[in-house]
Amino acid sequence: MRHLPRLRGAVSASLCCSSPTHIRTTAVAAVATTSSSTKTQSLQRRNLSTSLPRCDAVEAYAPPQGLKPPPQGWKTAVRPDKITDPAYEPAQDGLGLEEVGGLDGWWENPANYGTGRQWVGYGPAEKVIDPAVLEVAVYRALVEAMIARGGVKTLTARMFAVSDSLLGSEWGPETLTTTTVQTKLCVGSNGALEFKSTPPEPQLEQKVTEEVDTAATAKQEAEPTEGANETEVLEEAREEVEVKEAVEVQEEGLTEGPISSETAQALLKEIGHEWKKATIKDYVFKYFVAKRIQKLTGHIIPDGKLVAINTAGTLLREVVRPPKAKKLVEEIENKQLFQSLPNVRVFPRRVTPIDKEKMVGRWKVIREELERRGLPVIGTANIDNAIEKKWVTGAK
Amino acid sequence: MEATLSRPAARCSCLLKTTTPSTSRVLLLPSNQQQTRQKSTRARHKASLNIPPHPSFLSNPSPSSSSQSGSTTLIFNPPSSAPSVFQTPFKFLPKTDPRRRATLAKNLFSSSVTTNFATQPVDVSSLPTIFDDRSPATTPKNHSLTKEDVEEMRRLRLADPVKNSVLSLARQFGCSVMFVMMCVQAGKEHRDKVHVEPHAAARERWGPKKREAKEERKRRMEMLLRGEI
Amino acid sequence: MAVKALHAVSQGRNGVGAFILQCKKIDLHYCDWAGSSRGMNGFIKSLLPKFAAAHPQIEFTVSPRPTKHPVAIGHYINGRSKPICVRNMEPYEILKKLELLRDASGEKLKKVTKPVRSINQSVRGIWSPYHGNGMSL
Amino acid sequence: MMKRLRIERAAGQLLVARPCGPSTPGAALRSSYKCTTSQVPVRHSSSSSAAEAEHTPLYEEDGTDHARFPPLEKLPPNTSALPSPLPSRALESAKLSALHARLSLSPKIPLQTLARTLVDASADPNPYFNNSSLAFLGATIINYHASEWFMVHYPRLPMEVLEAAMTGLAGPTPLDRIAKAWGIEPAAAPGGEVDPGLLQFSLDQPGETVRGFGYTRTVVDKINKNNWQRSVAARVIYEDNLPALPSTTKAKQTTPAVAEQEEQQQEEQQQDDSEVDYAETSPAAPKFSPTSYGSSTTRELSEKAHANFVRAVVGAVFAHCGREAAKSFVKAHVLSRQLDLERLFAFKHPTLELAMLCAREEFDPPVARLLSETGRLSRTPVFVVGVYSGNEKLGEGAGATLEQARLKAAMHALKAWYLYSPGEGVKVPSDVLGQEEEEAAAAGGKKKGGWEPVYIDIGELISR
Repeated sequence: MRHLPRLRGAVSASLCCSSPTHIRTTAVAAVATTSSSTKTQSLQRRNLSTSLPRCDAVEAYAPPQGLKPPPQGWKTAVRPDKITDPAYEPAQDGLGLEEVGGLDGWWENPANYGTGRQWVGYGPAEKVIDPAVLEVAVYRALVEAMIARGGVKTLTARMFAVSDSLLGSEWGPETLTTTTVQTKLCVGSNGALEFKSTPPEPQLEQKVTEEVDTAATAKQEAEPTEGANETEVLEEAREEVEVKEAVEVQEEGLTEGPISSETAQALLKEIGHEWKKATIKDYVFKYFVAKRIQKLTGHIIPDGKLVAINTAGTLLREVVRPPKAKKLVEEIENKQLFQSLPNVRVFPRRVTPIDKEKMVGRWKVIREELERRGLPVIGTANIDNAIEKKWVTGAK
Repeated sequence: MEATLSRPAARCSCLLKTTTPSTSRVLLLPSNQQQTRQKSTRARHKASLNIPPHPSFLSNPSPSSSSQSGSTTLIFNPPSSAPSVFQTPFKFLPKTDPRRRATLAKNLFSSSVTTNFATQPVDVSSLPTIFDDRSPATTPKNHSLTKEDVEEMRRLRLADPVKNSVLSLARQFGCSVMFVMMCVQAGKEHRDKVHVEPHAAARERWGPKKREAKEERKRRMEMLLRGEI
Repeated sequence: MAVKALHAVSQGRNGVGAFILQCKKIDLHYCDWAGSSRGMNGFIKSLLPKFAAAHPQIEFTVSPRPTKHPVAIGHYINGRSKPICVRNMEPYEILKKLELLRDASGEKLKKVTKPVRSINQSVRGIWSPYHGNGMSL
Repeated sequence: MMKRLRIERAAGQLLVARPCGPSTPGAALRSSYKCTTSQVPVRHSSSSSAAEAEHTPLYEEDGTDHARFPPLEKLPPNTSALPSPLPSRALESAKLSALHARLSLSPKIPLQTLARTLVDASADPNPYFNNSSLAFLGATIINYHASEWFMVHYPRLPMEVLEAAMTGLAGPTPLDRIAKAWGIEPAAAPGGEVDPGLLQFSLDQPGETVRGFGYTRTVVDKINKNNWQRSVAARVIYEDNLPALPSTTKAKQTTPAVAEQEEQQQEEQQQDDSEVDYAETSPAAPKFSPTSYGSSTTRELSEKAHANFVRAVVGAVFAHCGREAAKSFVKAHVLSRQLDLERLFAFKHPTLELAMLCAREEFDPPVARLLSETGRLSRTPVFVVGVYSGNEKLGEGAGATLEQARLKAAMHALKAWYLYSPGEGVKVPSDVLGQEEEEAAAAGGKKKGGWEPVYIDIGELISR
């Protein structure tokens, strides 16, 4: 019994972005009536279920920002015999006529969907592959996690307070990376990770605080104000502009992508290799680092592997791993399987009949002859398969 | 014979040739008269097929060696096949060939030879020769013919080619037919009259069968000379 | 000239003088997507390098054939080819099939009743009824 | 038939690439191909592959959709306008590498050279890129080894039969079959984009074949002009020494000097002109057309190209690995084939010839004797006749008539004479060639058994 309203609710929810308002209200009404008819049962279920009842969810649904309904209304043209304009001349055929209105291309236009349509991932869409950049990212994540854990007492509270915003931000300006990375980490007496100079530089403290603050404010600004869909058209337009700006701000943050490979390599020389031996045991710390790494590089470390990771070196190895090849050819290429075998030839794609003809040198002859006869070199030039049959039978 | 005819394939072939009275009679034989191999006859057949090995394998070694048990002997059992051309006769071996120098050769090629199917060596001269009057081996030889003799021979031949045939000239001068043919040549008219015209006239009379047979014979001779048959 | 010559062409005997492996090329086709190619893909990754290194006289081509079952095709010197579909096979099964392709001569399969054939003349020649020391029964 | 080899010089001459790089990019190209675009792939001969041309990132345009099917091989534009593949592509061809391994060639022979042996003169007329020079060298070596083998093992073979045996063992037809047994596939049409592991020859033009180097005897022109008849021996000396060369056109022919007395002169001459002479084959060769595909002409061209490839491989083995390797290669692939010499004889008057032979050799005159017979009066008689000289049987034959049997016996005796062989273990001259050098090097070492003079026959019977 529960499936029916859920289904209908889901359908209406998926349709709501495109359906006009009055239809939605009727749908909600229908759902309401349905649910009211089975009220006792739904109440019983309510006690068991932790989720809101379906009708409430549907009523609470708000369309995403900037969502536009498709153009409404049908206009009927005046009948030709009722036209009074003497200059009107009826068309003989539809060739020269202009098409007016309609929904052509409306659904495909992304501007009609607002920000709700745009999916923003947690990490970057494309994974960072460059090993040097990855190493810098891991190091930076470790430093940030150390700071967050309480390496600097004053920062801790703030860090955790705005941890969401920190996690939400990515690389930030390059100076931030540089200053973060210049904080030296070393292996402590018990093998754990430690700051080399116990109180890190006040510069860093200041810098990180600033960055965290700006990230937090940017996040707050970006959050959309409530009740946008209830305002009037003019306000809607204004808010749209705002939303776009906010998106742009976010996108600017996104475009502040990873540092270049050269910079990363220069930074790596400063970092050294000592920190890789340090052990990481704390689960919370590891989790923080993993999330930060995902945000910075797009590499997801699964929980199962995260449990097994005990040192910074293994963490680095887990992240700096060439991506799995999607095709067999790529894997062969990566592993250089047949590099030393001259009698093996690996083709990157299907060997077509034309390729086979080219290998034996016949293709140039075929092409020449086809061109001489005025026939298409590839394809059929929209000529039916059985054109000869047509010639023979005389069929049209 | 009957046993072979009782085979199914033989019976089929008999069916094909039913016009022949003898074979049709075979067909009329009642089935109980046809020989079939039974358990009772098996022993007989087996006994007749049980052939002892060739005597050469059983030949006793020489008495002196027989006293020593376990001594090896050489079994000479020449192949029952035509000799190969790659077995060079003793005479054709050059002087330097080591095979010629082997003493074995002397014993093998004495005046008496072992021929096919002969248990005892026979004298070569006792074998019948195939006479060929053109062969210089059988014709009397006169190697002392002078230039004048040859001139005389030519004159005679040109004068009367019918009377002075090649054979008669050879007898007259005591030389071989071959030599006469090498020395003298009859006129073209004579050749045409004696050799070409009568043969051509005879060929005209040949029927298709004879012509075919003659052509076949000619072809066979060519094949023979090419070593194909 | 007394003797005229006839013309004949020498006959080759593979293995006398030089041996040429009859399998000259093996094509391996796979699909990146389909599950029936899983064994083939594993074979190409794990076993083929060693097999190809052991047989430098065979030309191997590896090419994808999307949405088709994996196939190993042997091409032979006599111009014939022998395709074997290796769908759902394990890598070692495919290795067995490749060894079969390698060992095949490319001829059509036929029953071999006399495994030794020779164009050499027999040492004792062809039996003739007119020769040899016959024996009376 | 046995021509003295002076290959040490010839090999260097044949394999030498041009001493410096190609002067202009177009110089290496066939002149008939008009490449209008400036992006012309530069060809270097195989020895200078290090100085490889920089490939432009553009690929060759071939009328296909490169967005959907990117080219499998990144070829520079206008590659197909080249007459033959670039030598650098030889390293990438799996076919070529497999062929190299299949023939058990030494690693000293580079793949570029093997690729060059696969380019026939008809596909690429440039002698720096085709196999004509290697094929000439290989033909010389093959013919040398085949003829020395026949002459030592069958010293009495008549000239005609020897020539037929040579043709049957080392002529174009057997070499074509050898190439096919090696698994050589021909390219449909030669060009720069073709896999270098395919045999490339053109059916459009016959191409040129190297027939000789340097000196030409003046008497040859006279012979050709007057159309004098020549014996086989004269043909060997005055014409080409390759009885098996496929070209039979009676166009201008240059011939090598082989006579011993001419050697000094020849050496002087060869120092002067190191340029290769080419025999022009008749320009009126039929133009290839689709209808003529599979005709006798195309088959002949194919056979010639295949044979030249085998010769070129032998030449390449000689050039890179030396005399002994080339000899064992020829022995393994050419001389190991079976040829029934017995079937090469056709007689005219065997009895007469045998009588003359016996007279010449001072044997007793041959007598035909009946050895056994069966069914004389039946439809299928058999007579076994032996030919005797004195007490010794020279030959034996069985026939349906006495005459037939006698002829067969005489033929048998003659074949037994002509096919005399001193045995399998006899040494050929090239066997001791290396030994002598070794002994000379290790002077004072124990002698390993040097050259024993082989049997030389006084010659065949000449009758009318």
